[in-house]
Amino acid sequence: MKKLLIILLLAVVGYFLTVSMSNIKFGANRMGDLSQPKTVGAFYLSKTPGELSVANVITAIVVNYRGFDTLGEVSVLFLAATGLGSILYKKKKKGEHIPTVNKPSSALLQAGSKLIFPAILVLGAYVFIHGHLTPGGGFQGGAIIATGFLLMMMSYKDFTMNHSVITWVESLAGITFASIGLIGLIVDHSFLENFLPIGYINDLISGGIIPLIYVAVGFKVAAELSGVLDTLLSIKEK
Amino acid sequence: MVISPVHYIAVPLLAAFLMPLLAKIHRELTRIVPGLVILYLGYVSVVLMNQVMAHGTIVEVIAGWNAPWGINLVYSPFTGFLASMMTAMAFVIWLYSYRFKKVDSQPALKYFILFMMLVTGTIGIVLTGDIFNFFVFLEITAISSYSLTAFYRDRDGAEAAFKYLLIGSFASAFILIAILLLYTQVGTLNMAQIAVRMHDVPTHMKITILILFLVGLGIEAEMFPLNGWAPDAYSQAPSPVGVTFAALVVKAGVYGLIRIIFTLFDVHGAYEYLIVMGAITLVMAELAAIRQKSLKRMLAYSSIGQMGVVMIAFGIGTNEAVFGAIFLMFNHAVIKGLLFMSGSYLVYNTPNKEIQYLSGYGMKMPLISLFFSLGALAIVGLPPFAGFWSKLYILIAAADNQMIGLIALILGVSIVEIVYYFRVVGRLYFGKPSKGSIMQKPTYGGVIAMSLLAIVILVVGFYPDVITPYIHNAADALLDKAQYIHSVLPNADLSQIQNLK
Amino acid sequence: MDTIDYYQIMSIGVYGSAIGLILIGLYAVLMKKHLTKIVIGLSIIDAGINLLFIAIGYISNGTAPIYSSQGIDLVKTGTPMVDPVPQALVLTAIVIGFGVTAVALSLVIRLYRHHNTARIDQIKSLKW
Amino acid sequence: MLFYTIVLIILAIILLGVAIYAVVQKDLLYAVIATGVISLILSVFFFILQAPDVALTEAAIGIALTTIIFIITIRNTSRMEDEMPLDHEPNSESDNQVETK
Amino acid sequence: MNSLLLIILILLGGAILAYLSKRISPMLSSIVSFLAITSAALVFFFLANDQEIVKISLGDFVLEWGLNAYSWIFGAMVMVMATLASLFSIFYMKGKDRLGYFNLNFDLSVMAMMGILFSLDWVSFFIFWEIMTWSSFLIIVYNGISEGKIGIKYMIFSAIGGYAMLLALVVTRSQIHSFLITDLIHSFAGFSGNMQALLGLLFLTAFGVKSAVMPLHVWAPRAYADSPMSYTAIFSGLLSKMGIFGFGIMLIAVFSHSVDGTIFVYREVLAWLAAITSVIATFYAVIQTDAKRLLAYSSIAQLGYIVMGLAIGTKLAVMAALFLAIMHAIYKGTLFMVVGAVERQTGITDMTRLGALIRKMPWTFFAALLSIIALAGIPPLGGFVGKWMLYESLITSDHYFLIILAFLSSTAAFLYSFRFLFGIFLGQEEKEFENVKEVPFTMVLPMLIGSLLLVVFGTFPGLLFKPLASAMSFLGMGDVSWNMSMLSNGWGDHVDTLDVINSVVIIFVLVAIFLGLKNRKRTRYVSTKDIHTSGEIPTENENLTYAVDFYKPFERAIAPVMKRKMDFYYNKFGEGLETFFDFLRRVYTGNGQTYAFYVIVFLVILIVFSQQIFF
Repeated sequence: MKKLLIILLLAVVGYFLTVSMSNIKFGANRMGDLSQPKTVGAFYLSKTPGELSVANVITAIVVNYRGFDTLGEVSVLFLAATGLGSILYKKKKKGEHIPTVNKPSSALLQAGSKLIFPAILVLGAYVFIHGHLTPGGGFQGGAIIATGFLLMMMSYKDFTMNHSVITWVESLAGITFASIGLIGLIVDHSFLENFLPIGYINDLISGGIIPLIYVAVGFKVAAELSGVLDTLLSIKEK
Repeated sequence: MVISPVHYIAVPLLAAFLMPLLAKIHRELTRIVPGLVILYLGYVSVVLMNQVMAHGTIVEVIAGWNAPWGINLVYSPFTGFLASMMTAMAFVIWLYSYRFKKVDSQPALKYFILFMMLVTGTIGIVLTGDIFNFFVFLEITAISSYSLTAFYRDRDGAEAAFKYLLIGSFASAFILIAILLLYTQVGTLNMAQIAVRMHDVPTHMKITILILFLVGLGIEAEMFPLNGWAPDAYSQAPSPVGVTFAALVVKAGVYGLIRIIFTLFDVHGAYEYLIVMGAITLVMAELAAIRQKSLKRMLAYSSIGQMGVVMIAFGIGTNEAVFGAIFLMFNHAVIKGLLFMSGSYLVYNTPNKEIQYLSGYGMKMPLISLFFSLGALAIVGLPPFAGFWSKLYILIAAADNQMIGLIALILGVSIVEIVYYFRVVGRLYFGKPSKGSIMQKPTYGGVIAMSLLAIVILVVGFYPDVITPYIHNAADALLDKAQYIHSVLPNADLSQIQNLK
Repeated sequence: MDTIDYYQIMSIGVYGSAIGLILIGLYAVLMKKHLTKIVIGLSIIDAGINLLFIAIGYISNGTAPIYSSQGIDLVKTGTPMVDPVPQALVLTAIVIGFGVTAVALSLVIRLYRHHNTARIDQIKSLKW
Repeated sequence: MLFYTIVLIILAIILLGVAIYAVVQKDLLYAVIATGVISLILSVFFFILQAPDVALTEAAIGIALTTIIFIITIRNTSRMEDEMPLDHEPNSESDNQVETK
Repeated sequence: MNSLLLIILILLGGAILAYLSKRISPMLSSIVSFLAITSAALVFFFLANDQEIVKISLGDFVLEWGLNAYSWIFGAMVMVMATLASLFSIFYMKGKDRLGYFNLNFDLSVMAMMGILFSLDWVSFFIFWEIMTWSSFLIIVYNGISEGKIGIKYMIFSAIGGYAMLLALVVTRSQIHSFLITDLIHSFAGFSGNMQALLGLLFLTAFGVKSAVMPLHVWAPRAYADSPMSYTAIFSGLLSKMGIFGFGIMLIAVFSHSVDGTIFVYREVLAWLAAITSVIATFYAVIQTDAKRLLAYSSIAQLGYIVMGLAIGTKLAVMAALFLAIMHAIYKGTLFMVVGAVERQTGITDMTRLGALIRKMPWTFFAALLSIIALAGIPPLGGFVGKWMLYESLITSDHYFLIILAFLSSTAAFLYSFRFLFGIFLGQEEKEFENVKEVPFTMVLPMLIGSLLLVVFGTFPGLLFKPLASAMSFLGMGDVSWNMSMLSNGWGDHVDTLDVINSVVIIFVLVAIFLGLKNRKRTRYVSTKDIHTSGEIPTENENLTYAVDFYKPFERAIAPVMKRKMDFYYNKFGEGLETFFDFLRRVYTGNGQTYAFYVIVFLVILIVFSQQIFF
């Protein structure tokens, strides 16, 4: 009975969404003329190569035009890690180590992950360092690095994340991000203002503060995600 | 460094990132630093409010991209007033939670980080001039609220937090869809630009988007059928967090709602919707409050009910009504803050925080009981306390609009409110003291915090003019849509803008 | 063979699956009793919304908004790029969604510890 | 174009099928894997829709991390959806509980 | 400094000082409170005049205070009685807990009353009205009887009244864009009929609550009886008069500008309600065994007379009502002080257990006697004059049924007057009370001053007629002819009250002498248990004195009327509401999914009705 009612309700919601989406033509160009931008999308596409020298427009948006969102986003992740820590907080006895996995993994997996781990780290670093040139960036790279650590945690019973290091990396990366913003405020009167020379497009060193911020974001995301995983994995099993 | 609105966001964020390191230096720093940061924000508020009162709205551009291309913060008399109010309340709450015993037995570092980010999130919601940035700050607020609700890690805290999270996720989903649809229609995320282009949007799309916003933000603003999470979250969160919900978070939700209705959209019926839903919220919440056993839950319902009055007043939409509404928001923050703070000390050691155990606490905890009674007198709008003036303004505005039935409703519900508040006050002073109840001595910070709020209640009650000039400016700023758009987008074409009220 | 047909079919596929995901997620949240299932539902809703975002930013024949070294002139040549803004927003939304999911799951663990059940209809001790 | 369209339609059907499977499946582990599959298909979608950045993010976060935290949760709670409430008292976790007296 | 502002500030400062000085000594707190009220009274009588206007700009409102002939009378009454009560309070409250709290609220009440009287605009009127409400609430619950249920009842009714007033005044403002009372008076006639009816109803409700008119009276008996007696002296005597004050403004000044039918109906209905109130309350007073309750019901009955007079609205009736109002303030204040004195010395107020205190507390008895005589309306004292005028005005305005009711309740009033006097002061002596002594001088003094005032005003009602006449002419009600001891009635006759009074006094004295001589020798003191029981030996615990079931036959006679108290219906209504509220509460007892379900349902409702709601 309740099922029927809910399906009925959802049918209405679905109809509503379908009707509203049917007004939005798929694949239509809503951005308008790029030379005289009326929409933000067009503006970003037309201005990015010239004014920021960043090849990846999305990176330009995420880090520069809407860098403030990204700062918020990084804080959300930071908050999630903190909140997770506080919700699952448990006083640990000194020196107590809670194994992340019960049974030791197979030797093959252990050896394999040991091999692949540095490669993952390098991949992650590559992704966020080249965030302004190619697809990818701080979030993706950070997530990839966290996956690497996850792999280690899963395969080695005794693998522990060094909490102190995580905290340091996390904090320093966050501080870097916020400080770069504040320097912009001091130097150019606008928070997160791009105060460095922008260089030439498609160079590794181009885009002013954008790569810097993305690297900071990468470290921060990596540290936070690893922290989250570590917190979750070290819950004492029932 | 020039003082600018972005300090409200950047400085607490910087401090939050710094705090894990500071904790390694000295544990006490984690408790002190948030206070210093909020104190600094208070200074920023004073400076900026003076500027705003003298020269009008400040628009701060982020990353050097002028509106509508980049994100901007709008520090108008209205948003500035709310931000300053939130900062002040945050400082009081910080004082209250400093060395708050129950919080202190938990990881204080995490508590203060979450608390500071909660404050930042709410202030960000109010200040931002970008709709997606609004969403991001909403999420910051939401995640820190969820975590703080479950901060005690007891059974009911987790339950309340999960309910909040479930409904809160709905809210973010709806708001996201609304932003998405809005973007397809206007091709921008800047609120002023959206307001300018709104008249080109077909009406049915407007309504569709508006509905999604109304449901999403209604959840944050605790509108009636959407507020099931609120009583649980208020009552199970640590007391300082309960205060924060009442004083900051719900204000941010209401702000979002009225910003959408007043500035972004020009749809007929939205104001009437606010009135009707506000009235329903008011009635449902206050009537549910009267049967509550738990003090904090009762306060939570009362808080929801007051938000209903705020919505009604905004829905009336005349300058006087908006003035009353903003005044009530201020009063509610202060008074409900005092009630939550004193109330939670009263029920500190009682089983299930129930009212029936409070008999005779007036003798045992005279100061706290006095604060509670003062709050109770003020919140039901008895003169000469702060709550009276806002109520009077709202009623006058309603009467000028010939809404006599509505006034009767508000007043009728106020009687209910009087009943349940005075029941508690009567019990506090005149019940026979129960044996063996252990009193909790409040911290010095707590006493100072409560005294500050009590003084504000008395001062505003006896001499409302200390606050009314700011509120008048705020009301004017909120209602003057063209002025808002002009200050953000100086070159915008204002001819098409409709002001429905 | 005009391309319009393809886009219409694609639009049904993309919009349909996005709305479908949202509805399926909502169904899970509203009907399923297990807490983890509810969180799964929430993340499915999120996925649907993200897809919807990307879908509205798509432009027929568009390319990814990344300028290759020789492609700076693309602005003039007229090969359109897809709208980058929704993509940037989705990037943010995904990360936020992850944060919410993580907090939700930690609450699930907490609730399970306390109630020894993960059925949402058993967890309702807050009434008064 | 035709190729992409066909792929997309097929994927859409699979996507919805997997989503329904994720919802109706009683074994949560399978359901969680199914959510991972949803993320996987989504990232292909994103790729087709010219959003490589998002595809990468969805791949890293949606497929790997979200799935893993779900699995950890299941490890710490119950694996089957229709588990009935147990008879014995909920465990009190006295060391964690806030003092109420 | 403006003397009106000064009065308010003295009282406010006194309140705060009294609260703070409790830390030093509880007694000091009471003394501070007394001094504050006394000095305010001095300022009021010697400095205040009707030229002074206070204007305070607050928010967007201008609060205006001033004094006029009408408010001066009430002000004088408040100041005199409050001074007496606070003097009485010093020793009455000695040794009780939380005196700082008590005195704070005591002074605040007095301040609020003065503020109401000074108010020239509705905002300040309402502010002080509500201060009066909550400060009196805080005192009602002070004794802690039945855990504040009475307080809640009082608060509910006060809130109904207060909010009716608030509604009325915001509606008034939306009509005339002014909060001044005089503006309402002048423009009321110009309102539409519906508006007049609405405003009239709201204002009458507001004042009806405070003056305990029938359907709104249920809070009063217990509230009066359960407060500390030194406060009840002003609670029953003065606070209720604020309702009368408001009724005066509405019924005389405001309504007289309207000749509309609705208002006429209101007057009649109000007069009837008031008459019924006085009859029923009198009946209840008769069957009470507790002296406090008896006086409380008697207060309600007397207020009924006063409201009746105002509602009739002829010159004589208004004069009678105002005169009675002042008299009531004095004698009821004195009587409550008497009960307070008895309570303090014996610890009880149950008339079936008390008795024969006449020898122990002669001065108290004296004050009680004079007040009771005034209350019952027996000629020598003030009550008589008022009642006489009231009856005459009822006759001249053709309210024959009302006069029957008035006579009925007046007659029944004799019953409870006698019972009060007898139950406490006469009868057989109890062992229990052997060591009872007279109360201290500071408690006797206010009682005696009260009695003295009664004698003076009873003998020379003209003393009061002068200010009353000017008050009435201020309210726009022509001149009333009066003389120092002469009343002119509607038929042009003159009645010399002095003659009436002299003759009654002579008779009274003669009877007293006669009785004294007759009984002098035969006086014999017996114990309570020394009674004839027709062979049955009473057990120790049985109380067989005839103070028990004093008016049994009467009770039986009026039983049908008393069967259901008004309380009963209110309680049933309240229970029904609570059930309903409990049902509403269940909306919020779901699990998380329930709330999610609400959200979706709400969304669907909005979707379905979107075209109707938004356009």
